[in-house]
Amino acid sequence: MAGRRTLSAAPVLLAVTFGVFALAALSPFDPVKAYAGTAGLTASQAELDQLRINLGVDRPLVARWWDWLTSALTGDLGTSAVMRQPVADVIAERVGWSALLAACAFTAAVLAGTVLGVLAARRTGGPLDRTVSALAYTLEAAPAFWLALLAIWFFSVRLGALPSGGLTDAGSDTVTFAQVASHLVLPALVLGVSQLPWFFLYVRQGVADALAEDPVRGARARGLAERRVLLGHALRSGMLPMLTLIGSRVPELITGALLVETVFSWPGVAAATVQAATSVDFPLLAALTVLATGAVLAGNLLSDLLYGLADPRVGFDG
Amino acid sequence: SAPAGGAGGAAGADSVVVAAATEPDSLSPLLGYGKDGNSKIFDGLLTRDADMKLKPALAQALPEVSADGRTYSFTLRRGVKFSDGAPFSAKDVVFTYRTILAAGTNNPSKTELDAIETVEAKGEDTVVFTLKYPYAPFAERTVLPIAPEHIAGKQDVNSGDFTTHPVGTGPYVLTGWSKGEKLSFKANPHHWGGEPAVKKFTMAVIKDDDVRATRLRSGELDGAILPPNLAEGFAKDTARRTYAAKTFDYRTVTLPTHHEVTGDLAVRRALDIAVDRTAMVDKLLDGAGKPAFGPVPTDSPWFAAGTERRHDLDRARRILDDAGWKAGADGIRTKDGVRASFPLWYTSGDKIRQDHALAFASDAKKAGIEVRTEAGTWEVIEPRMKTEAVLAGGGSPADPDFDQYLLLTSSHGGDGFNNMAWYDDPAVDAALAEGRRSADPAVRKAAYDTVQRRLADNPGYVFLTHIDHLYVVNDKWDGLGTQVEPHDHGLGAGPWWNVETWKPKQK
Amino acid sequence: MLELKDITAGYDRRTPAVRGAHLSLRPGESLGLLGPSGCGKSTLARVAALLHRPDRGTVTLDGHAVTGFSHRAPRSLRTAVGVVFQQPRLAADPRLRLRDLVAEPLRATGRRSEAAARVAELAQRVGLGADLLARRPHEVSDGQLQRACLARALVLCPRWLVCDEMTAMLDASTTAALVAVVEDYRAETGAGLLAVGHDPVLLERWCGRTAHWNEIVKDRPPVTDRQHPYGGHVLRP
Amino acid sequence: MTPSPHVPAAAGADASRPGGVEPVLRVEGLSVRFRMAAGRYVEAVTEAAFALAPGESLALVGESGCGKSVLASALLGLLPANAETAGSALLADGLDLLAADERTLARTVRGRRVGLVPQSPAAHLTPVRTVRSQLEETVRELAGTADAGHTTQAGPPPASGGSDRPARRGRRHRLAALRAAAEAAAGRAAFPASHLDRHPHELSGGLAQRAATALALVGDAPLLLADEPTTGLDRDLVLRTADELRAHTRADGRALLLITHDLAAAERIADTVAVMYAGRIVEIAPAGAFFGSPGPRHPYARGLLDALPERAFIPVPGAPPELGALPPGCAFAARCAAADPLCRTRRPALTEGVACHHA
Amino acid sequence: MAEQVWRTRGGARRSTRTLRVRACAAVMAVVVLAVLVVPPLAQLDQQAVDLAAKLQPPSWAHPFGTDDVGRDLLLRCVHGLRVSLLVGLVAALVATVIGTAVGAAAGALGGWADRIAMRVVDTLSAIPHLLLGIFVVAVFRPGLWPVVASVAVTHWLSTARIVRAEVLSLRGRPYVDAAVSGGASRWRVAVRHLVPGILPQAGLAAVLMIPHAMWHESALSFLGLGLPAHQASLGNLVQGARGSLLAGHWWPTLFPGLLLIVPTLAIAGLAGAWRDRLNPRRRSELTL
Ligand SMILES: Nc1ncnc2c1ncn2[C@@H]1O[C@H](COP(=O)(O)OP(=O)(O)OP(=O)(O)O)[C@@H](O)[C@H]1O
Ligand SMILES: Nc1ncnc2c1ncn2[C@@H]1O[C@H](COP(=O)(O)OP(=O)(O)OP(=O)(O)O)[C@@H](O)[C@H]1O
Ligand SMILES: [Mg+2]
Ligand SMILES: [Mg+2]
Repeated sequence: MAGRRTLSAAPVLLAVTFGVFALAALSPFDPVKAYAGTAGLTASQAELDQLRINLGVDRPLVARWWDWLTSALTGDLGTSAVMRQPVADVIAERVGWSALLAACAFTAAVLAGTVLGVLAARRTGGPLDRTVSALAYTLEAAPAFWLALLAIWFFSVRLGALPSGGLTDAGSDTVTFAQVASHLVLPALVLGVSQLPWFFLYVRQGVADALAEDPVRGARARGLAERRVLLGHALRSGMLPMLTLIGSRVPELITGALLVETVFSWPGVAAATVQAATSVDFPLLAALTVLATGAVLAGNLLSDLLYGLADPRVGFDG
Repeated sequence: SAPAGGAGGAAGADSVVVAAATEPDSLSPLLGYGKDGNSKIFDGLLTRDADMKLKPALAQALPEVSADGRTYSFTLRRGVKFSDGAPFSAKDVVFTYRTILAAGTNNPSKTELDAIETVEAKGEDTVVFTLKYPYAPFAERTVLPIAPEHIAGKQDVNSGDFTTHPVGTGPYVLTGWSKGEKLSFKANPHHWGGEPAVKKFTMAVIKDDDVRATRLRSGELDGAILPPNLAEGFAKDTARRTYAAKTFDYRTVTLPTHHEVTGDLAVRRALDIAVDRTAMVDKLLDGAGKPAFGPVPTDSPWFAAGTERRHDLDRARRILDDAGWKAGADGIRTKDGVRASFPLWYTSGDKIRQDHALAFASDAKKAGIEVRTEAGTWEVIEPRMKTEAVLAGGGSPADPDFDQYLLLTSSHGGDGFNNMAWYDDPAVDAALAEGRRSADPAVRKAAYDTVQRRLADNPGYVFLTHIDHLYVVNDKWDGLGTQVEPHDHGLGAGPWWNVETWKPKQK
Repeated sequence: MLELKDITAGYDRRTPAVRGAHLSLRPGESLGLLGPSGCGKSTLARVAALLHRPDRGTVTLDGHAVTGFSHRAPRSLRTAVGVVFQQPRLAADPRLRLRDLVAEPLRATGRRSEAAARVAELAQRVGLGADLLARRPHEVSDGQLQRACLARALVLCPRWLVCDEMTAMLDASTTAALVAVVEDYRAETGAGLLAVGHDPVLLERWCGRTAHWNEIVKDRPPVTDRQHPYGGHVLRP
Repeated sequence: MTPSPHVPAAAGADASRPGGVEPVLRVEGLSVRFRMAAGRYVEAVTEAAFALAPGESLALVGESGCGKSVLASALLGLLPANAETAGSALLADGLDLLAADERTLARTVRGRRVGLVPQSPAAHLTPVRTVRSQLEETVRELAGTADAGHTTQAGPPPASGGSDRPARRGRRHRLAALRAAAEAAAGRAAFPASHLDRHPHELSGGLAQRAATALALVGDAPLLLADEPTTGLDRDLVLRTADELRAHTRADGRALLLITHDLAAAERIADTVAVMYAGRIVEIAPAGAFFGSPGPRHPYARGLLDALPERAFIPVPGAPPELGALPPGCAFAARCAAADPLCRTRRPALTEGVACHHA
Repeated sequence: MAEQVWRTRGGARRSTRTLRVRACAAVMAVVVLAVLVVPPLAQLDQQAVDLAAKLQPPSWAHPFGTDDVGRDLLLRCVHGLRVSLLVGLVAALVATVIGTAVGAAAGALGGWADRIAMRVVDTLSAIPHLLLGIFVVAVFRPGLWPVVASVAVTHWLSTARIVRAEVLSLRGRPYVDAAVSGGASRWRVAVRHLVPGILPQAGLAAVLMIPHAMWHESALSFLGLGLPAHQASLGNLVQGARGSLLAGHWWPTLFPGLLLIVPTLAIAGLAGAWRDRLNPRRRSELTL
């Protein structure tokens, strides 16, 4: 299955990159305006037209896409107009930091969601369940922005315990492990917490449903300890939707990362996505989308594989 | 209620960490970085002092201007070196200006150098600019930073490494730029003006106002720009000082002459006095600003005294009544079947403009004119600017010509974002031409006075406020102050415009 | 005619559960199929009910060869065979009330209007009270559920019936009662019956004709009786 | 039908055993009802009473839907939340199964002191795990009892020692022992080792049945509730399972409550037979007497035996009453040839092992 | 006969459950009533700026206080709730219906249909949501319906995947065979036997989507793609109040925030009760 899926990634990538070019071309944003920034407000029309030619955005959509594609295949990803830098450099500098943040946050969300979900499902309607469920819906209603502010206020201002932004202390130039680790905590926490509700509620739902089924009755009758019944039986059959979520929440993770990276001045690639999108920076946008596509496809493949392992009744193909 | 130790700062007194809301797109002067001076990494031929007076920098002295006002000669300072050790010379100046003007260079502010016809080096240390037409404020443009030809000349201007790893003659050297996070500088020990006392300077990039305020409070930052309501929170903090920079940064409502309501002179005059500018300054800006009656702020020497307009709702109503605008059942006036109603656009995501637009609409309603606020991106607004009102902003302190010429001359009507209202007044056109041609300060002053008076009688725009920029900085250094700031305030604005001359406070 | 010829079927190709089975049944005829547990009876029953595609061999139903069906046999043929599955707990949709469970095939084939009357009639036949009809599968006993499953199998008046250990979880009296229901139905409609089971006495009495697994599976060594009264428990090739 | 051998010592049916050993289970007045919508009740079990002596096997027979499985579930506290119970079910040490809290039941009773072979075994296995993993898990969980008869368990690995090698070896050893124990348990129920790595949905009906039996036998509980343990099995396997259960019961004075419709199996195993009808125990008799002569005394029980294919193969006429609306008199009256007005108005009590006005 | 003492297991929660469901229903009723009745009745202008009454704490004249340009927050909250509920409910509904339909179809049909549907889902989820949102809004024009469309278009994807995976697991169950044998078409199998099985999962996604859509709307309007920022919607109100909160004014945040959360919790409570009823076992355990 993995092999076939890798093959089918090619048409998806083609479609996605073309889609991005097309959407960007149709979007109301003007790359020239974005490039010029405030200076554009005083520039003359002739000036802007010249800029349009220089940036190459006057050419037809398909031609631009084709050029991008052919040169990307030879390893040249083009130059980012907003970053004034080769796209390859932009990505090389940033993607690692984003991956680190997203991976930490995601792992935390999945683990915490599972643990809390099982605990809540154990006694649905109990105090723990009520509290955490209400919290989960509240979190889903609270933009990551608010969470970030709250976290900064509490952990940095109130407790003074954690740095509130950046990759390292603002005044320090060297990137050390300890520095990055302590700066990672808050953004990862906020991003993780913002992803938590889905995992928590799906695990809760799945486990609670499984607890009412015959297999759990059977497991209980055998004299298994409550913990085993919960983890080995109820969770094992109730976590299937959650496994799907692992793949399908990747786009949301990216969207969340985008906000969190901005608030915490985290020099990752997600923050560049908004900029690339609103300023219609074709090469950067396309490259970022390819990255995102990779992440999404990998996530979905992973969750399909996990699902297939977790539920032998499912015959996935393709 | 700042916690103890909040003003601790990031490190000792020779290190400064400040936060800005925006980040330069590029650090290459060739693409527009630092064009208004104070670029830290670079120097211009000239620079400005605290009073916005020009003074020599890479040039030895102010330029010699020919009698016809079309030739400017600069003699360069000797012995200046770029931070990589290479000497600075006239060819770098020529390279910089020529590259900017080249068609292939993606520098969106080329227009500002439109007057230049040629720029030539005369020997090692003289540069001569020849202009297409006499242009009095030209010297103000030469604060533009000079790039090294031996580095920038070898690369692609638009995307070369130089755009992110610049080398200049300035007081600081860039040590790191982590986009979206921060820019770090260290003092340039070989700077021609002497080595700065602040050895390390970091500019953190924090887009969100609230986050900036919170991080300032947490003690990670030494200073930050803040909106008035957040700066207020630091007012009682003894370890920090708030600096309010005077600005030319105005907010105005364009009244397009091509709209059937705003094109009516009576409506324009009524609106101009129906708005309560003082209330806006007090409430929207928490007092950090001044009422605006034109692009020139009331405390500028260029301001034409006596052009202030009082808030006078009754008179506004009378003007409308006299002009035949009669109030209807819902309180909105009509004239010849035309309802006194027009849309007002502001750029989405900009809270200050949003508030100004709402306040303007509410004032207008009291006079019987309905203003429908709408939000959009510039892309949405631009095609509508000819007939629909926009809440615009601008302001450039160096010379009155910078703002007013593009904003008010009829020939720029509809040219990009210049003269959005298609303002067309022959007297103003003539005065503006005079102002940029003449080198005589008295003549220029008279010309700009004329412009401001005409604006009072025939308002094409309703100027609302000039906005002070507020900065909160740890009180650890001497030598802080602010310049008069433009609308677009980047790295070079704020109390740290002259961080190179700061000295740690003696305890 | 229901004819299975040389059927090889299973769940993975290397070790089929059924190998080379032959079986034929004329209309009105009944056959009891006996065989050790796990030998493949249910699999064969599923093949006969056109629910499982054999890897090899042909199924002929009323003259239609239905081997070539790509995914699923055509509806008219599927509904010609009524099936009672071995495990009623798994074969009943947990969300349907017994009433709907029985009526479902009628609704699925667009005979919604007859549903109420037909369900009432069948419930009466298999002995399900109104109270039970309103419950869901987990609220009734296994035996009661099996009665509902029998009613469901009969509801479309199939020409063929496949009963896979229909009476395994029923007491003697209910067994006798349900067998009588099936036999009455067969007497009315002349349907053919394939009954799978373990109880030779019962099958003998029910069907008259019984076949042992060994007799219908031709191409492998006959299942020898186990070395010990109950020694090797499952028959593997 | 061949008469089956009996162990005379265990063939006592009365709950009151003078001076005898404490019964393994003593059930008194056990009733279960389900609360349904609109405040109605389904009375699944009514005032069941019986006792199980050590070494005794009691076969509970009765028409489908008469409450046998519900009775078993009630003893293990596995009823759904809308069920209500009354009466008592005391284990030998006096623990009341009906009153015990979930914690006690889960930690000390289920699997350990009372085992259950559920009806519909395939539905009671966790679908996403292999039979082996569920079996090994059960063995591990109930290790204390499971190891008794089987392989030795590796002692705790030496705590000291610089490298983790001994620890790892110990673990491997333990895993091997676990595997062996699981396979042995499977063997007891004739579950083929080759099918251990299958998932429940890949099992035939009979295989699933054997898996469930294997799982229930792991704990070697003093009381085993076997709900139809022989469905889906061929004759050989029925006999084998019956013998295994009987041996299991006889050894160490365990007790067996066998719920079955398979009268042949019941005859082979049981010392006592209890007949249930519409939620009540209507007859309780020694197996020899029940299956041989004089035969059953309750008309329903007689009808049940007559319905066997070996005999008349005629069902008891009529349909069982709905448990939601039981008649005031004898529940069987409507189907009984000998019923008279008394039967319809007064409910016969269970006296001398039978609840019938005419017996 | 001795008085019988009936014992139950875990039935004690019944009464508080009903209470909770009733409370949730009551909250929703009040909210819906407020949203439907108040704006047309109160002919007040929610945009009326009164700079003199800037940032006043809650009082009788302004029960929720005023915002930083002196607009009455109660009025704005009610208007905002109206907009946000509309966006949240409609977007969640549309996204869930599309997601369920596509997921169920892909899972039930399998084969090429499944593969193609899933690659389409992959493609759409890989394109940045923002860009898709921008596109939808651009094709129409900033306004309420484009926002709803843009949220719905970008949010059905995970529902589709969840539903498909569940369907794949369900379609191998023996009762599906039984249905097939009873003459059910694929469509009928999907609608009658598979979809009811995945409704709880889909319903959960729908509930989670409601608050998410509400603030997604405000993110779009921040970029100039949604409703104009001065137009009241709960998201806009909460976003706009951030600065005031740091400056010590709690009311502009608190009230819209509560209005965002309380209805969400009420809907979640009702949906939870509904999901319990979907599960046949829990349903009979909870017979009211
Ligand atoms: N959850 C429930 N809710 C309502 N009634 C139930 C429930 N479970 C069982 N019943 C009813 O209780 C009665 C007894 O059921 P039980 O499962 O004990 O029957 P049984 O004797 O085991 O029958 P079988 O031989 O068919 O397994 C049946 O009439 C059944 O309909
Ligand atoms: N879904 C499945 N996947 C894989 N193997 C299966 C599946 N279903 C059944 N089997 C295996 O196929 C073989 C035959 O099973 P089948 O159910 O046909 O037996 P059976 O004769 O009906 O047995 P029983 O009498 O025990 O019901 C068994 O070994 C069983 O484990
Ligand atoms: Mg079978
Ligand atoms: Mg039963």
